[in-house]
Amino acid sequence: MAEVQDNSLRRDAWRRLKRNRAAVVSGCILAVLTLCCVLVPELSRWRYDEANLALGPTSPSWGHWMGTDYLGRDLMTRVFFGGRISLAVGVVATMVSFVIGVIYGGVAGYFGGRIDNLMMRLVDVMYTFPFLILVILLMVFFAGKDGAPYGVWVSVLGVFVADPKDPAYFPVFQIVFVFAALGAISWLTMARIVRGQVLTLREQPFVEAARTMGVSHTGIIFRHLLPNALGPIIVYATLTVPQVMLTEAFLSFLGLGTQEPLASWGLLASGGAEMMDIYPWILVFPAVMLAATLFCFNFLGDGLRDALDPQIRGGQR
Amino acid sequence: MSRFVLRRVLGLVPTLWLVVTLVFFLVRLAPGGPFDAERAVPPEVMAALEAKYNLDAPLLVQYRDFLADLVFRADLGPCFKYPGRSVREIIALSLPVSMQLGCLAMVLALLVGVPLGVVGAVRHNRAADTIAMSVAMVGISVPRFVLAPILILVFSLTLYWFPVALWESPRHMVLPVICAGLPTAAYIARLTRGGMLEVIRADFIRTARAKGLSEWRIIWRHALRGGLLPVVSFLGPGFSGLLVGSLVVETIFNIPGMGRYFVEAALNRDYGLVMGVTLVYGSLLMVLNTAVDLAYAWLDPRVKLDG
Amino acid sequence: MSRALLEVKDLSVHFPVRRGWFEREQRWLRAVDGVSFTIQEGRTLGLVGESGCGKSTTARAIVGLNTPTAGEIHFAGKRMADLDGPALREARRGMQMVFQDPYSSLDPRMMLGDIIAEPLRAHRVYRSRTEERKRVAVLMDQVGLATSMSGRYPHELSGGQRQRAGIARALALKPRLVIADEPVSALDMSIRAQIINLLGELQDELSIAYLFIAHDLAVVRHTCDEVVVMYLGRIVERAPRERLFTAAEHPYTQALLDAVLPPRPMRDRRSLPLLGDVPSPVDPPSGCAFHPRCAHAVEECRVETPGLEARSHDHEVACHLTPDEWRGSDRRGADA
Amino acid sequence: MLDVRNLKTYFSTDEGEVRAVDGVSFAIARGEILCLVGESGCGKSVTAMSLLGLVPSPPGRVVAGEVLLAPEQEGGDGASALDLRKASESELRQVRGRRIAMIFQDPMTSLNPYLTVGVQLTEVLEVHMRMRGEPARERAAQMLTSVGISDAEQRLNDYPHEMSGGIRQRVMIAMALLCEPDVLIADEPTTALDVTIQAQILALIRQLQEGTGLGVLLITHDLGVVANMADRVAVMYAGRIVEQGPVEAIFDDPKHPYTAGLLRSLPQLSGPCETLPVIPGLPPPAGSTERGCSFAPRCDRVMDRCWQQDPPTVRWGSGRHVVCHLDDIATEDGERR
Repeated sequence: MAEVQDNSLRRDAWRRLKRNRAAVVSGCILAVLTLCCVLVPELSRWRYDEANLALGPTSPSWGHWMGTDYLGRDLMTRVFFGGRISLAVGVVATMVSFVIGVIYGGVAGYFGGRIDNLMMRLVDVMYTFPFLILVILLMVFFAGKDGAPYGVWVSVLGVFVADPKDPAYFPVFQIVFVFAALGAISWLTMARIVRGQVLTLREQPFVEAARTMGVSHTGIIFRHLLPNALGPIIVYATLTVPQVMLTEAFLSFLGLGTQEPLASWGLLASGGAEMMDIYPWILVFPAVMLAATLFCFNFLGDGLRDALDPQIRGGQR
Repeated sequence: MSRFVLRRVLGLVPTLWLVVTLVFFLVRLAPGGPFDAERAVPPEVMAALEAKYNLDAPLLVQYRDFLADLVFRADLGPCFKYPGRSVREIIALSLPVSMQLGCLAMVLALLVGVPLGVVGAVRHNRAADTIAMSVAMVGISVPRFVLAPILILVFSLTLYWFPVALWESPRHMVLPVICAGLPTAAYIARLTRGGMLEVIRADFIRTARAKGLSEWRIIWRHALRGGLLPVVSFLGPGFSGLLVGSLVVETIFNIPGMGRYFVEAALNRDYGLVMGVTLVYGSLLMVLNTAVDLAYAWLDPRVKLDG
Repeated sequence: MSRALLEVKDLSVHFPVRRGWFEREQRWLRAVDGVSFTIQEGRTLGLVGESGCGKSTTARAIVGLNTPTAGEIHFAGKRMADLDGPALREARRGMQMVFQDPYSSLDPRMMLGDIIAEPLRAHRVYRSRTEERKRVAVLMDQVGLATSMSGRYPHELSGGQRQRAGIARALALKPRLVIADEPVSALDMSIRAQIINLLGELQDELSIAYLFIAHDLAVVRHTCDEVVVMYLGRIVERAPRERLFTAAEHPYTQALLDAVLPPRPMRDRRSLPLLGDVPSPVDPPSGCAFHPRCAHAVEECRVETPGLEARSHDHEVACHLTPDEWRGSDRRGADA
Repeated sequence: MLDVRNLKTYFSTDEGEVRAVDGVSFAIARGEILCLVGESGCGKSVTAMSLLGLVPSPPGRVVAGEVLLAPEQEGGDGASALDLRKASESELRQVRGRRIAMIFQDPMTSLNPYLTVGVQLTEVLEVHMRMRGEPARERAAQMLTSVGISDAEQRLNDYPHEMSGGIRQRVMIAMALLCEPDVLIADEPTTALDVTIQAQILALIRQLQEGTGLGVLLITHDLGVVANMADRVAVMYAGRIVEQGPVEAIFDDPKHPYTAGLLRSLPQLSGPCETLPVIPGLPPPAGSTERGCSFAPRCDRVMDRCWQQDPPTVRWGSGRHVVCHLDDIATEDGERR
């Protein structure tokens, strides 16, 4: 007798999202891009770091579809390899910020009062930190080659790599750290949003109704608060992804993020920007990839917001 | 209102103290020291340097001396990287340039972003909206370090309209300001559109229509005030972000602003400079946030100032 | 019949209104101020007043959404303040609430079947899903909802259907007392009568007691056995239904009765509408809180707060004057 | 004064076209109060918005009908009535607020929270009367006083949130009457207010209307309001007017089963108070009935032909008409008056 008419909000939103052409196209492009990032570097004839100094920079041709860079490396392989890092940074950092933000903001909002006040004051203070200095300091602190924390870092990551002491892994560690650092910064806004959501929802009559019925705290949080708060949170998360990717590009430009011979779109673009008047393709391809991805995430976020907008939901009113 | 400002100013002190303290210890706990980058220095020279700069003292003593200097003499100490210049001097020279760039960029961002957002909201889901928002998305999606070379290539190297770099005459300022302002403009356009869309659906807009006001007047007098609230709350972090974010612009256009010290200071463990930048950024942000709250209360009379 | 199911004694709910950070001055919003009444098993008590008179706060205090500042609430012979943990949960099972806005009081992301089953799940009434579904089906049937609707979301229902769902949910735990906070004021006219009748039928069938909160006296007359009129957090009159509607003794009650527009054309109405607004409960007027709006106020009303006194064995009024005294004079009528 | 003929407003939605207003006709004479009664979703608010061209345009559109507004000078030099449906946007703006004013249900959200009451009042004068500055403020204050607001001069500097609901609705009324309009459209003006405040506001509207010869279209769902305010009543159901006539006739002798059912189901202050007679079922969304009478599913006197044929309109001389199949209505034809 339950699922007579399964017309859940999720499906509702999904249906509306599917009608949003911009969002659907964006989603498809993102899927294709992700697939390319996974496959191209594997299937390519060239490795991303395989230099050919004799060849040097060449414009796009049948052999190298996107041309080669100043070290004669195949640009297409590098671009899609860079996509792996850029996308991963975006997704992982967003997940970090999501986890911290939802827990922190949820706790502050749900308990309210003094706890909320204290926790939000802390967020305010952290906002006042100059974030660049924070990132750099944290980065040196944790990813610096000497210093005690590095040892801990190595032993944690040592589980995943053959020899953590191998200097070749160092840039990888640094990228992993960039993930964490960016996530650790963007959770602030996420926490504020979650708290705001929980605070307003907590006063909603349907939550009060649940309380008068004797529903437990966990029941209220998991059956009422979270499902209702998740919409705006997910939307904000989709918008965090491009933000984080841009910040990674910015850090790479400063030489703080991804380092050669590894690649990310930000790093490739900032490298290409230096000589764009002579070898424009070195800039154009990664920049277009980066811009297109950000574009798609933005459209997807917009589409999600519209799909989950209660004013559009249902036909009443 | 004066009480609100007073309370905010009083609140500034403990917050800044907390931030400064955290950064103070963090930067000293970080591996490496201010003189590591130099050529290998004999130990006795190193010791002399450390003694000169009070770096051999216990950490807490250093902290006490630092605070005392800061509070009683507003002195942030010497800058290690540029011997002979004090941190105060460096900031005093570079901050005005950055502020100039930041203010101009913000003005540009508002002038471009707000109208774009209004158009998007008023012509919701029509061609003009799509175009306005696509432009905004491009603005958000193109990093400044890509935008800057393109601008230089087109306007300096091809058209010869503006100089390639430096910060001297108004003509020098055009490209950097555009480069710093446009991405912010794009962001403001999206915020304006979102805020305006909310307001335009409100009942009181219907009332305004029923009063026989012109569409232009409805938007200008009735909708914009509420529609701009999201933009106003973005201005605090946005403005200070512009100051830091123009680091890219400052580097590419070779502008002697403060942005680069954010990176340099931290990378070189230039303790004094790190503290200086932190202080400037932190107080700027807090002052701006206070200003934003005031502006918010001015725009929305329902908001009470007692946070 | 004469056993008291709910007994409210001297209930007060005050909210702190703090101004500023420096101002130490602490003021109180006296939402409810010394309210007492009882509800007998299977009977209906109406609670009437303008918005802001404290009627909803009273209801919320009874179900535990607001903490009383003072006073006691006894339910089924037990003092609520003495109970905690499982005992309190058990006691709360016996009183359920129906909310005013049937839309916002239903979780927009839950299906109707789950909404009605929620109290059953919260109290782990049934072990098996089949039993639970059977009970939900019975409940839906009782309130006149087709069981085929159990897969719908609140936004797919009409206002009347939503309120029926709210009632079904309140009935799920077989409560002895249902607190209905303006259950029909958000509904359409043709639906209003349906819900009023439904509540009546359920009472006959299940012998539930109601605390029925409303601002519309005509509605109250059709549902209640006894009526309590509140003004600015205090009770001004308490009387059995027929007595209140035929021989109200407080000028405020009379003003409320006059404000109800009879559904028949009647052009020349003699009574003047009540003037002014409800004053702020933070800063109530001196003496009788109603005196600034009362057309019959005398000097005494400005100074002294009238207590609730019995005019007959079941009729209490808080007014310095008797109806004969105030009906005769209309001091303020002229300057309207 | 205002003559509305066969007005149709459709909304395009996911489920196809919704005929929110489906051929509504009525007229308001000078100094008359016409009450448009109906339950939520029957299309009464959309009707009001359609008159002034205020229907939100992407989903909704007025597809047919005439909205004739009589020329300003009565019996003037043969100036013909203005059809608001055909009027240009600037002509419409001249009419809105100047000749037809409107007040809304929720005085909380209908006043701009960001502007002082004074600004919102004086801008009407500025736009329509070219009146600015001190004279405009004086006029606004005078208007506030006449709707019963004390110390009006000070009130002009207040923001809406600093006022109670009743005062706010008074401000709305003052704003509507500033330019001495010919017609006032009041869309549920008292629904959001307490009964005591409702009585105050209704008395005020009545008093102003009697003083100025204003024509009023009062939209409400409350039959009590209708009984106490209306000269004439139009009962709306599912996008159509099912019964129209003088208020006494409608209340004393309702012809349409819907009107009769509604009147019976009302809780009353006197008389027996047992189980209320109810109209079963739910009001349908406007315009959902393709053919036949939209009230048929809930009607206690439904006949076969109600499902198949659109009901006929039965008219009487006194401006009364009913849209129903019932024979006993038709046979009484011409007997009234």
